[in-house]
Amino acid sequence: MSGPILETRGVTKAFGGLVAVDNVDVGIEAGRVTAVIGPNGAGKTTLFNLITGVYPVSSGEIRFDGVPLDNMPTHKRAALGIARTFQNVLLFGNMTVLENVMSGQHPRSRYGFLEAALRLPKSRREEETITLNAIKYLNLVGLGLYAQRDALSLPLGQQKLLAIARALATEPKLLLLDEPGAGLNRLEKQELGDLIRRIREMGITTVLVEHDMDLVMGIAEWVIVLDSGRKIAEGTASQVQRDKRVIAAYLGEEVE
Amino acid sequence: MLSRVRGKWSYLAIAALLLFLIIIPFKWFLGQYTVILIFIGIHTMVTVGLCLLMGYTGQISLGQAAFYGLGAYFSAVLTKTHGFNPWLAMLVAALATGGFAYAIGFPIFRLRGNYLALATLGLGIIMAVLFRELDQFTGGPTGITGIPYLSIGGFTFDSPFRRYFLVWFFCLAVLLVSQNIVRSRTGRALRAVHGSESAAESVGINVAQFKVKVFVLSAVYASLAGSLYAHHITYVNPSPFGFLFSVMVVVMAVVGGLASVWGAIFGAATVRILSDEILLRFGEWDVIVYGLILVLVMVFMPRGLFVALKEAYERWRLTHRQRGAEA
Amino acid sequence: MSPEQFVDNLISGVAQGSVYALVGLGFTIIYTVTRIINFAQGEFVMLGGVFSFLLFSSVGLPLPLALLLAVLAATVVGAVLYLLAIRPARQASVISLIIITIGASTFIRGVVGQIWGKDYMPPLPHFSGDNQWLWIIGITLVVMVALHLFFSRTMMGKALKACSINRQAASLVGIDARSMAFTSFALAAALGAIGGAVITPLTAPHFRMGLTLGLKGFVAAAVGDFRSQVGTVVGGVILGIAEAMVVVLDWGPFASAYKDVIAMLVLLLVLFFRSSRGAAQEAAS
Amino acid sequence: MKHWLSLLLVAVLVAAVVPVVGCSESETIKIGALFDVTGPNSPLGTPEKQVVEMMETQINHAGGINGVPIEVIVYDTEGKEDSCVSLATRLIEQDGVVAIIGPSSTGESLAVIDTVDKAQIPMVSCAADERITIPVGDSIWVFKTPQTTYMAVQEIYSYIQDQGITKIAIMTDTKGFGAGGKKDLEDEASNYGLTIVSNQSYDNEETTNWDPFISKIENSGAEAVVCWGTNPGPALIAKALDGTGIPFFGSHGIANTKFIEVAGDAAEGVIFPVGKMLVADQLPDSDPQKAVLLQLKSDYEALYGEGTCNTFAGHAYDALKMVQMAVEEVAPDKETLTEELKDRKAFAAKIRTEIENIEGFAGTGGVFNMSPDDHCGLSKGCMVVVKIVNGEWVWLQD
Repeated sequence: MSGPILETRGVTKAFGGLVAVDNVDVGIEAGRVTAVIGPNGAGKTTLFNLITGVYPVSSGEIRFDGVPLDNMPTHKRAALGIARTFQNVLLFGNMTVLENVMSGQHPRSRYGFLEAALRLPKSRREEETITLNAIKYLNLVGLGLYAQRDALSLPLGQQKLLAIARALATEPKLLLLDEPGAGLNRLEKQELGDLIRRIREMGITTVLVEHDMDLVMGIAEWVIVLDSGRKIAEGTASQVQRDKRVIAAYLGEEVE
Repeated sequence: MLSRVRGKWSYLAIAALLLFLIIIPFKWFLGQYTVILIFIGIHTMVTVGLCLLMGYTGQISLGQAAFYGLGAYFSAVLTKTHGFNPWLAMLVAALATGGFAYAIGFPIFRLRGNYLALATLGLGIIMAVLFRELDQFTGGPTGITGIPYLSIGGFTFDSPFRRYFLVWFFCLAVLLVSQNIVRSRTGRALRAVHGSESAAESVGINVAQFKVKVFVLSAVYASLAGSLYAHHITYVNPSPFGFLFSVMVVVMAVVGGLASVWGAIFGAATVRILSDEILLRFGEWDVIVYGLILVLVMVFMPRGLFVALKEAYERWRLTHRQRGAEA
Repeated sequence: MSPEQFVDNLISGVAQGSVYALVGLGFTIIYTVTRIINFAQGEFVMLGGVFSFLLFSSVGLPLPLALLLAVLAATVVGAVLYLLAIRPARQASVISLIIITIGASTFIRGVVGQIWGKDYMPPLPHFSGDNQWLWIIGITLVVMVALHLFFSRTMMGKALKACSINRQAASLVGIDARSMAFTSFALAAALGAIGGAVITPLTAPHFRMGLTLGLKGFVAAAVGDFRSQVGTVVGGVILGIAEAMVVVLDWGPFASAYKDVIAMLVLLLVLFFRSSRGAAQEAAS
Repeated sequence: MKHWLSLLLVAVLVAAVVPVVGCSESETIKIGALFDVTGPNSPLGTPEKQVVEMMETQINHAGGINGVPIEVIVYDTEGKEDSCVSLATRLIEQDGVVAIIGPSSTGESLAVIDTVDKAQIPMVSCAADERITIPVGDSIWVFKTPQTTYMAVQEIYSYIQDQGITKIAIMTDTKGFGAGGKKDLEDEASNYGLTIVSNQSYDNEETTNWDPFISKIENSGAEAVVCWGTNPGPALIAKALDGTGIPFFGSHGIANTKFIEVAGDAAEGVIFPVGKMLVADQLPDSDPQKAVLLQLKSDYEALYGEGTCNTFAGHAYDALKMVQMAVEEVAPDKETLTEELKDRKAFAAKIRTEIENIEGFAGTGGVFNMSPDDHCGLSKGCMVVVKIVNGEWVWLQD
């Protein structure tokens, strides 16, 4: 363990009068799988959006790898090594499965308009690397066979895996998964759990927002609990489960 | 996926097209159709730019006429009034138009969807008025006459026959460049922007920058086309660069099939040939029949001619193979 | 310029803007229900103007009846346009449908030019006295109130509104999206034709008049993002006032020739303002 | 079913591109015509097209030119410069015309000059701007028939000066015709002791709200308004001016019954410069144009209706007539004509020379005296000033 790869200090996000994230301090240990849980509307996805720079923070600071992120735009954060998936998947519907993953290699390749337009050797070399890497990540999530299918022709479970492959293709240090298990059946969830472990073995720090407690308990080494925008507890899975505030927050809420 | 027609096939297609284009002027087409083909080439260049912008990146523009006109007017003014070498003027025109597109690109692409459509429309309208009103530069509504021809060494492009090769050289260059871009990292980034802007950002694509870049590229294409227009007609006036041209380019792009670079030729050719050839036989009814055909094409081939033809061919090949297997 | 003149010109600008707004509302209604930007909207305006003239002058009907029938006729054309050109194109994407409306617009314009001539027709008489501008503002207000009542009080209006908010949800509760699309085209045609009919006493109707009025209506609707009826009306009126004021205030020697540039710039400013506010609101929701 | 339709469409496209094999070499004199029949200038292009069609029938009824029928091939340019150029090429290369009449507008005419110049086919434009034929050196192949804006400005200015008016407001269309007028109106005003106190431009197709323009004029202290444009702008301006008491002077762009119809009562008393067509019946019998004007008027109106004949039809009439006269001059009998038709290029060149030699031709626009230095051939005096009285044009003789 080499200390936190991501730290938030007093991060707050207010939309008009509504405070979605309220003075949250978290530290994500490098190399660990961390889960962020909490009832609906707790501010989990908003926290992700703040980390990835979709919204600017209202106050507070986010540091990644020791670098303050401030107002850095999303695409630069991706280049630094923050990747994510989305609750509603958001694949590129106008591309094949392989192309989706290839676009994930964007920040890890350099050639631009001019090299592309003239098909300079640099572009061909890079394109080869991009393709090989993309196939590697596709095989990692087990979709190698579907490389040439249209992305949206896959069933939901595989779409979610594809989204993870696309995120992995950016070669991140930190991977944020937003409800990766939602809508999957038991078997698929098991496979997802295995995949997340494999990703951990690759040395990538993973943070997931998840409602499925079995999944969380199975893979998360650290759990952070949010409620109404505030961090109410954190610890190992078993510590959190016993926490009174957590139980109170979940009372009346659906517990899967 | 059209852009993924694999290499061999598309190069075969390019070769066939080249052959076709070279043979055309020598066969019965000599003289008769060169001018129409010149305009098809010029309009294809503008349309390809819009295909990249609309079909690949998903950003609408109703103002391409502005860039087309800027190219034409820069070439006209620089060569006629300031005695520039036409090639230099063309280069300056493309750079200036591209620079202009870059400058307005960032504010314009803060807008999306309908607002973007309106802003580009406004751009087109404003430029059209400026072409007309800045008469100390542009010659006002009557424009600028006597623009020189392009020439290389002692060879002057002073006949339609010669200009035909010139225009199609540029047109094919633009098509090839576009095709290369579409199949590259950049092309994927553009389509990613179309697919989902949030997801594109999340994989490190600078969405705003790519939108502006492709906008600039489309402006440069249009500017080159405009310069060629000016040196072809040797005269510019405001009316070819108005709103109706912008709409026509959109029609060409959609008729050809938005998400295909080569469809642009089909689109430009269809619209041009319809209005300058086929519809002549209908006399005064030409515009009525044009409207009717446009409606029918879109009702029966909503994804454009290029896709419809490709699908028809594939269906034919499929049935053909089945029959072959049965025999 | 005397204050009276200034006020007169302001009124004329508002009235001119009301016409843009009426045309723009047609765009908005079709857009909200079908996501189609109907480039044939201008032709409904033209039909309203040309039919009013023909029914009044050539057929000799009394003016109110001529206007009413002209609007009805244009409405029928709008409905037929939907049935013959839009409805059959089931697989078409929105952009293809937009091109269909461009084709239909060319077709309608061509037919009218061919049948009733390509030259300008004389303006209709003013509805009464010399205050057509007031008539225009009045009629626009009445139409807007009627629209409001239609959308809030009638079954069909509510269904349309539901359809424009969420089509899938609307179809789940049994609203037929197709018949709503049909209604939206008819309604848009009626609005455009009213715009064309009320402006006819001040202009010379002819087969190409829909091009520019349609464009202005488009601009008005775009200010409302093709969704907001209030935004559309505001956009239209701003455009009308801006056009009048450019001429009145006369900034520099070329002001009148630059009318469109300045009107457009004013609108773009409104747009950038709206969109930056819109982005903030979007983030908040 | 659907792919059949696509194939069908492609077949149509291909069929259209592949030229008809073995064009019949029938003996006709082919003359091309380019008019804007459906575009923004369709009110001009339509009578132009109609008059040449009428003349084609007339000439062929009378046995053609020296026994050889003529064929006038008319294409609709839709007012588009690029279409105009490709249609001109089509006329020259595919249809094999020996001369071209039109186009209707200044922009199209200037755009097509390079094409006819390179192909060496004479063209007689029906558009007004001086730049089409001045300087002649730009292309010796281009002629034009309408009176120039400059002549019209001179006529109306000298009339206004005679009325003792010194302060005028000018209103000009932003398009070519109006812009040409604006320039000449500005340049010439001081020569006639006139001061322009208000100078506004309007978009003809777009403007419906004229009130702000009128307010400006009222406040400028102008004693008269000079409006340069084609319908409907001037008519609507005259209507809007009605009641302010400021007199309205127009241009030859309003020389048709449409103006009177659209302006209604406001047309009364409107004064404008125009070719003699409108007042043909008021001309003295000694006027060389009288006969030709009355003839055209009665022929045209018999075919297309009372009051339809206007100066635009006249421009096309003059153009075709000149080509006809030149052909007759080149080939005075059928044998020479048949011989000439074998070498089209040479024939076209001779026709050009003969058009340039036309002298004393009394057309509808005036008496044409072409020369190598003057490809318009009209001089001052071909225009008159008329006033609208009781919905009729009345010649205001000096």
